[in-house]
Amino acid sequence: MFEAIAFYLFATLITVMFTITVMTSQALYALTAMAAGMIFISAFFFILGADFLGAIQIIVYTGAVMAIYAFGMMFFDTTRNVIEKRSNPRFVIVLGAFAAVLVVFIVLAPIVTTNLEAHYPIDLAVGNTQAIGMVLFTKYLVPFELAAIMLLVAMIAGIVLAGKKMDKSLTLMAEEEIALMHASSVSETLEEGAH
Amino acid sequence: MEITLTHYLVLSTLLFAIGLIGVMRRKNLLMLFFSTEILLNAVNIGMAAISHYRGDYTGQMFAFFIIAIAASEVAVGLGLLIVWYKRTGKIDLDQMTSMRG
Amino acid sequence: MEVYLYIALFAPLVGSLFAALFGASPKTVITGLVTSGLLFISFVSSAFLLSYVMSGHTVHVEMMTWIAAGDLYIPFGFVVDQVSVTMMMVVTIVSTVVHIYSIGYMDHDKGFNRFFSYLSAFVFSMMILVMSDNFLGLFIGWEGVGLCSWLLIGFWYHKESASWAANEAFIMNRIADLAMLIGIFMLYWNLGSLQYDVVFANIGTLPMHIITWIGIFLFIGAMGKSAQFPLHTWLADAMEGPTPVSALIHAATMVTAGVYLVVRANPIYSLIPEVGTAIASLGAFVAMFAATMALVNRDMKRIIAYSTLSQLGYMFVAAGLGAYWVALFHLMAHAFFKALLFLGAGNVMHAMHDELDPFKMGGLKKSMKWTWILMTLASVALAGIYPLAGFFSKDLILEVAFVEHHYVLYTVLLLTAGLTAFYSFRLVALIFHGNERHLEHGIHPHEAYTFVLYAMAPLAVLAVIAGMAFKTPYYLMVTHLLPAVTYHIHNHTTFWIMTIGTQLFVILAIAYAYKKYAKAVKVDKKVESGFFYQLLYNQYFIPKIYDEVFSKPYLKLSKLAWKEIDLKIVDATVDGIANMIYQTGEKTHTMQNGNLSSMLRWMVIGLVVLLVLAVAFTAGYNAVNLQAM
Amino acid sequence: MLAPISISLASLHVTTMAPMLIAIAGALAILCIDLMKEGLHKSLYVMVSLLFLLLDLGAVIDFGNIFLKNGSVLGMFDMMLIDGLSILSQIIIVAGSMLFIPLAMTSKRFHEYNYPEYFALFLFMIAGFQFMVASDNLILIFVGLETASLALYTLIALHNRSKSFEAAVKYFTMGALAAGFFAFGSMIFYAITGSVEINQIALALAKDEYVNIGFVLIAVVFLLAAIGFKLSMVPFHTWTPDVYEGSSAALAGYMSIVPKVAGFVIAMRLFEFLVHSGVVWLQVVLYVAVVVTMTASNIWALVQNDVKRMLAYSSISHAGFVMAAILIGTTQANTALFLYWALFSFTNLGAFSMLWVSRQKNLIPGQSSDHPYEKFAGLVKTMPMAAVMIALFMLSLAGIPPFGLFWGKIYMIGSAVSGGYTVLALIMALNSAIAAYYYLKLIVFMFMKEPIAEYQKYYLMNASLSLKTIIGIAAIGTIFAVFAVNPLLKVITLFVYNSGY
Amino acid sequence: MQEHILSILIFFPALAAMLGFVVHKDSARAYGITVAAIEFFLSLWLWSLYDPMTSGMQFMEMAPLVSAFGISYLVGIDGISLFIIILSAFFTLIGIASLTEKRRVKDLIITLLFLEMTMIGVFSALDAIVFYVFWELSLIPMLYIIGAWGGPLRIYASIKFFLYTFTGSLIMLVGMLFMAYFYYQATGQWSFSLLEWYRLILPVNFQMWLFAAFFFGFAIKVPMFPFHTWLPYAHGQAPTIGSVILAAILLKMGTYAFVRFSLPLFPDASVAFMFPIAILAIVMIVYTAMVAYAQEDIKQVVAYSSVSHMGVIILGIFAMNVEGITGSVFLMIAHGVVSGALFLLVGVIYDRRHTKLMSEFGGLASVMPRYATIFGIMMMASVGLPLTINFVGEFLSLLGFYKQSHSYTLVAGTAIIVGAIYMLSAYKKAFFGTVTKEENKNLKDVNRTELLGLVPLVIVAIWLGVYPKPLLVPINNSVEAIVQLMHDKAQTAEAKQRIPDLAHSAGLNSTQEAH
Repeated sequence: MFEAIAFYLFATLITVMFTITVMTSQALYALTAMAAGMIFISAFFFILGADFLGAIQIIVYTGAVMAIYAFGMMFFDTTRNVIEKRSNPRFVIVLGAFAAVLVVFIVLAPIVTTNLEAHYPIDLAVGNTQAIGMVLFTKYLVPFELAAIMLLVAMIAGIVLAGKKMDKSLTLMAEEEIALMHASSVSETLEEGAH
Repeated sequence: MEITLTHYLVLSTLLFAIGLIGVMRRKNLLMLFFSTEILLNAVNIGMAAISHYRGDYTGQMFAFFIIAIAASEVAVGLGLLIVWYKRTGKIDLDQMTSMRG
Repeated sequence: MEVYLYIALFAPLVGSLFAALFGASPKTVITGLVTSGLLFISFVSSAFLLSYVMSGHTVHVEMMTWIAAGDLYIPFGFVVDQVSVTMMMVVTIVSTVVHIYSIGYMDHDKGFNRFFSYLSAFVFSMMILVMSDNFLGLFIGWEGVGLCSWLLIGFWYHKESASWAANEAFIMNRIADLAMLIGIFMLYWNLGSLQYDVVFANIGTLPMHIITWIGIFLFIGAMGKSAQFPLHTWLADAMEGPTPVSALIHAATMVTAGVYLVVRANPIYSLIPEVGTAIASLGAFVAMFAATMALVNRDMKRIIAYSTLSQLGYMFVAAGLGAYWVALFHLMAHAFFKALLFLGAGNVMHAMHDELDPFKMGGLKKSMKWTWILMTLASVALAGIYPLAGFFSKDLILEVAFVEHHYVLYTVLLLTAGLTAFYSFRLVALIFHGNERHLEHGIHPHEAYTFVLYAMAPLAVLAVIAGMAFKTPYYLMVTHLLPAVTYHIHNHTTFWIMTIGTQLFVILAIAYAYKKYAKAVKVDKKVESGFFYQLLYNQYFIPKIYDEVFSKPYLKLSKLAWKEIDLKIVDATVDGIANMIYQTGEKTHTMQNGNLSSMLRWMVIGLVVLLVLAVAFTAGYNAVNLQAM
Repeated sequence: MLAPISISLASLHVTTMAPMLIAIAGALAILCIDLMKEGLHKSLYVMVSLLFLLLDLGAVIDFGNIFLKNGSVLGMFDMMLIDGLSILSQIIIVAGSMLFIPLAMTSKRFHEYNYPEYFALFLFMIAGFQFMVASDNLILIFVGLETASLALYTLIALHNRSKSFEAAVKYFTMGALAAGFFAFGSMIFYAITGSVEINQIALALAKDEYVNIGFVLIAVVFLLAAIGFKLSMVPFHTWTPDVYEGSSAALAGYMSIVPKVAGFVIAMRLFEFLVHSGVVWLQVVLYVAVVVTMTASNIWALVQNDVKRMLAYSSISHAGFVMAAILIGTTQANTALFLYWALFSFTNLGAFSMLWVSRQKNLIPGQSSDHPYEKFAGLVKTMPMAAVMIALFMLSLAGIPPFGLFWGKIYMIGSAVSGGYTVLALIMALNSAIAAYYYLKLIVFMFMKEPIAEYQKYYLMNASLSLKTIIGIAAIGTIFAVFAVNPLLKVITLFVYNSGY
Repeated sequence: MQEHILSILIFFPALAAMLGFVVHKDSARAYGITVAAIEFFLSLWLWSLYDPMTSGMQFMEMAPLVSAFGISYLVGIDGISLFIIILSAFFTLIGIASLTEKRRVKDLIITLLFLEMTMIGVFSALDAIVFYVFWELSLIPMLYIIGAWGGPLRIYASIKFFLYTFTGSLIMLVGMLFMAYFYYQATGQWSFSLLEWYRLILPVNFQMWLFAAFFFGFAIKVPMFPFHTWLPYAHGQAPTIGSVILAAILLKMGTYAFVRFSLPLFPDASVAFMFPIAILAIVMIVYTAMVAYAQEDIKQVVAYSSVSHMGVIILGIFAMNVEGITGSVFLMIAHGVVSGALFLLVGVIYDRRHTKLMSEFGGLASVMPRYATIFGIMMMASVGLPLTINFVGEFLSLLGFYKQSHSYTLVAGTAIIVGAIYMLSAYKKAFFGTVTKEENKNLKDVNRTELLGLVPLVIVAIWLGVYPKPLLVPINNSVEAIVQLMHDKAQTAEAKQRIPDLAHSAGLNSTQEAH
């Protein structure tokens, strides 16, 4: 009984929060609504017994991702309300709703399946985090390492793209200007070296 | 009454649909990235629910990696946005149509 | 004997090539002399062959294979038998005379050498036509003479009418050649070969309807070449060419090729008598038809051309009725005196500075005494007065018609004989008797060169003696090959009444012609504007009908075909398809408008479309399963 | 407490990851070099990455021999699957990259090449693609896909031109949406089969005799959308022309080859077992998708007046052409796919590098885009050699006989015919007729029009020795393909057949 | 050396063209002539080595190309392809010898030599794909010739020519792949070699589809009636040398392919399609003759006349008997010689007056007598006068088809009439009448280089008209082999009856050998 209430409570909360993020014209409201939504999702994880995942959700998603978005918002000074010229808005909503209805129509049917044995059975004796650790570092070791590489790639991309070096584009400058620029920069380093 | 896997799948589909509407509706790129976040979160819920009802950790693993992917995506996305913002001063979608036809 | 055959055949070709060498350069008499000499050599060797063939032998030689594909085997084979040797004699005699004549006639013409080269080429193709031993060899000659007649009619190509007439002649002949070709195809596919001996040997084995069709097709081919009724208009226009050409080609040799074909293919036609009678009746009709047109014509050469047409009608009547040797005999005789008549007319034309209308000249008897004698001699022979050749050949045809109980044909031929006499002497009377109308136009006639007159002499002699002298030896020789049928009326009295009757009728016609035209002649408008006069003068309006019904619509249709069908329909469809593809590109191209949100929308639309398909499929699938359970 | 796990290292076949690790090690090496010494010339980084790629290729070829001896190898807790498909695609990926990287040695200086990070990201991207193709597990495929894509977005953006940013942002956003679809699709599969390994999924579905067909179709729809985006299938192709025009010509050429071959391998792994087990729906949808992609992109290419955009549409059309192999599903079709792609990579890379050679930094007045047709007008008069080269690549793309792509085309149409898809074969043939028009248009401009003065000095501006060698290699690959076709065919058939396709 | 003569013949011009890049611009034409002359003598040597009595393939060469897919470089010639190869070599020599083009002569020579390679390649290829490769390759040089040296509308004409034929050949390619697949199903391994395909007997309905597929490719190339609209544009815009080669050789690829592919591979379908194609052929003959009659431009008259002649060739091919097919093969060569000469002649007057409108000429016979005579001879040959080359071909083709149907041949026979009409009226407009235009007054007559091209053609036109035996015997023997093959392969009764069985009529046949 408990569980049903919790489910419906959180479900409605999440849907409302996300609709706000999507519908509002205020950037700030969108951000905060989404953060709240994230928190309720982590609540779901706890309900479903995926404690480690819930924690990760809070730390990574709400913590890191939302923080970056906040910085982004400040940087793009979109604090004032975002005016957007909508082209045929109703079509978009109708299309989204129609897609939802279609998928729900299929998903409603109960899944009839015989093979129920789980490859990595959850046994409640062992703590969720420990079990996840076990599975993560045996079966899913390769994706884990690759995820690390991916994060490294993302980091490099972030740094390189946002870096100051991108301001003067060599692609657009003619050859002479580049040569000129290099000559001046070499002299600067010399001066620094000299001081 | 008893919450079954279908409930969660329906919820996940709904959230996915909201995310889709967001993606299609938004003209501001930042807001658009929010919607992509919603998409991935919707899938996370579904994954967690299936792993719970199936009693199998793979779902949680998938959710875990999706979070990792979402994080790196945000990084690259914002990086691109910053460069675009420095270059044009606006992050509105409709300015970005120099290439067409 | 083979060497003579080759000399007879290739002498004209050598002459033509020799003259062609000088084609572009101005007049050099040598070409005329050399070609005439070579033709004379060809005549001499033909005479040798004649003597050899008189004794019943034939010369058959095969030079080399021409076409050999599948079961078809056609050699360049030549045969000299009784029929071909007569034709060779006729051709060589007349062409030698005409060559010598044209040295005189063409001496002021810039294209002198070119003329002789074409003329000798013509004789060469005529020799091939006559001497070849298979139908396709005949066809080579057939088209060869067609080509040379095109060259010669259009000799003075700067004249629009000449080049038009040349084209008309060639195309008209080609129409008939198609029928001939179809006949040849039928022969090949039914008998397996085109050699004369093979064909005539087992023509009988074929079913009757095939033989009739072969006969008809071959006759249509002959009709085209001999300008019989539907395909006759080109002969009148062919008079645009120089007169020696008309004399040689359009009187003596080419036009008779049709008769030669029917005579050569006599085994075929003897099997199908009803086709024969059809040919005969057509011949008779053409005889009458041409004679009527000649009555009123005001162009000297056209009158003679119509008379040739009429005499050809006579020959076809004879051939149609099965009297092949009579047809050939008349062909020979006619060739001599008709060529003579034409050459005479040539002399008059030269004297009158190319003036052709007899009404604009007269009383030339005084200044051109010899030409007058020769032309009168020819006209008398043509009319068929007793001692001369005409009587023996033309009246014989009348007898044939009488004996074969074709009384209708007989009466028509009798009437035509009268008309022939009338118009030929109308011509002679107008030109040589009566007052000298040409003086008003300031023309002073003079007689032709003497050697030209000497050249015409042999024809005159032949025109006289051909009838009596040649008849029996010719009959004995030719019946080796052709069916030997003699025609004589049994009871004596009708024979005499008939011959005397025709003679009297003809003399009466001559007298009436003299009476009407010998004295001063006045052109009374009333007669000329009469319906019959106009009808005859415009050749029954047939050329106009052909022009309106065939050539103009054909041109209009081709313009339509090109402009409308080719450009507008066929071409347009092709470009239309290409353009349609390009246009679809242009229109659907706007989907790519570069706006990111529209791109995203397209992705979601794609997704939704697939979802709709999936849901529809599953719904259908489940429904089917429910029933199945 | 869980029982400690003792697994012998040998059984893990760690070596299966060798090629990818070499690439990653290369990337890290480049980063460290940059760390130690700033401002080194790009040629160093090009050569270093070339060396590492060479090692990588050697490792992959070594795995090829192992595979031929004892079949596909499952490594790292059955996560890595090294079978015929993965080896072939890895060879194409690494070889393609080796052909691409020297194109960085341009005579003119471009922004992205004075970043060592560019080459590091490049190698990471290659590792990402290799992981993508070398695994049977949807999670690893997804992570590999994302790593590679993120690196690719940055490579595009580093060209530092407003068009490049626009292209990168568009590619990124649509990529994010496609990632969403991929995740959702794999979630549905996980829901009905309880596993994310493709062969497990196949087994589970077979055991259930596709009873919950609805779920299967939904999962297929979402995955088709995701992979369709990667292969630029028609409704999901809208990014391709803008991204190709935005990025540098060399990278555009690279993008038309390597990501697509990875996409094809995933598509083959995912959809072939469904097509074989008779999911008629998928056959119909794929049939329509193939026909629409081919014809629509051909028709749009007709109306282009920029050569680069035309080549973008033509690569969509070629991708559509090759997608038919998945639909047909026979071994011959799959072999045709790889043969076609090997030949296509030579020709397309050659064509794009010819554009790269004629890259001009600033447009002359009145020039509508980077490479308008007018730029190549009358080229035979000014630079006959360049004109012959471009004509050679254009003719090969159009499928004119002796050149490379013709053999790929006939083998592909042949497999369509043998697979019983006669109408499809006809449509494929007619499409190359439509395609011939716009390839011909460029040849006509080059050979039959008068040269326009202003463009003349821009031609071969960007040419340098290494660029010319790459074009030379591509040209040799296109001209003498006829001799390579037979051995290639034998090897590919062997690989594809042994890996059960 | 002898067994590789075909490969030498094919690849020698290509190699020479490659080396041609080095030759200096001014002496390019001389280089072209020497290479073409060597090639021509090689082809004559080939003719001398060829043994006319055997009917099978000679000088066969086989080298595996893509053995996994059954494609091999298989070349060989028999009576049918021998003479067209010699004609190609002959016409390239004649073309280059009488070249009066001034602009970019070196590129033109190189393209022509490449074109020669493709032409000889097409006629000697026995492997379907190798045939297709050369078939496609021949389009590129011709595209470049029409496109670069052509008239005002050259680009439209060249693109239309290229795309039209390319689409047709693609459909043919699908047909070939189908054929290979049936062969694979029947025998278990892939092969594109034509001789293997000859042994394959297909069910009739497959034959129908394949025949249709091949028909598209060939019909566009011939060009047959509905697909002929590219020809007037191509000829209208092509330079003289382009028109000559296009008319003389490239059009023959279509008809040659009918004899080499459609007939022996699908005998029943060919018989079934015989009458519809005969109707198309008759339309080709009569309709294009009428269109030719309505033309104002003399080059278009000759262009449409070649479509009309191709109609007769198609009729001969579908006569399905030895006479008909031999006639059509001979007519291919005859038409090559005649139309090639006519286009050269049109080129002569075009070089002088730079216009092709007949209204511009008039009375040329008096101004240029030698030109008028040569044009007259060639015109008479084109109209099919006996003792000229065309007559032998036309006569045999019509004779052959007469066996299949009398009425069709009667209508088709009008070819000789309508042919005469448009040809003679064109000749009259151009040559007869008085010289009205001022420019025509002092036109120079045919000069030496032009004669160098024309005189050999006139000699050949008359020599082969009088003595066609050296050509007819080899063609006849090879055609007999094909007809016998068709008869044995035929399944339907109608096909058995229409295609004559030469075996039992050997009696009649042997007599012919005796001569």
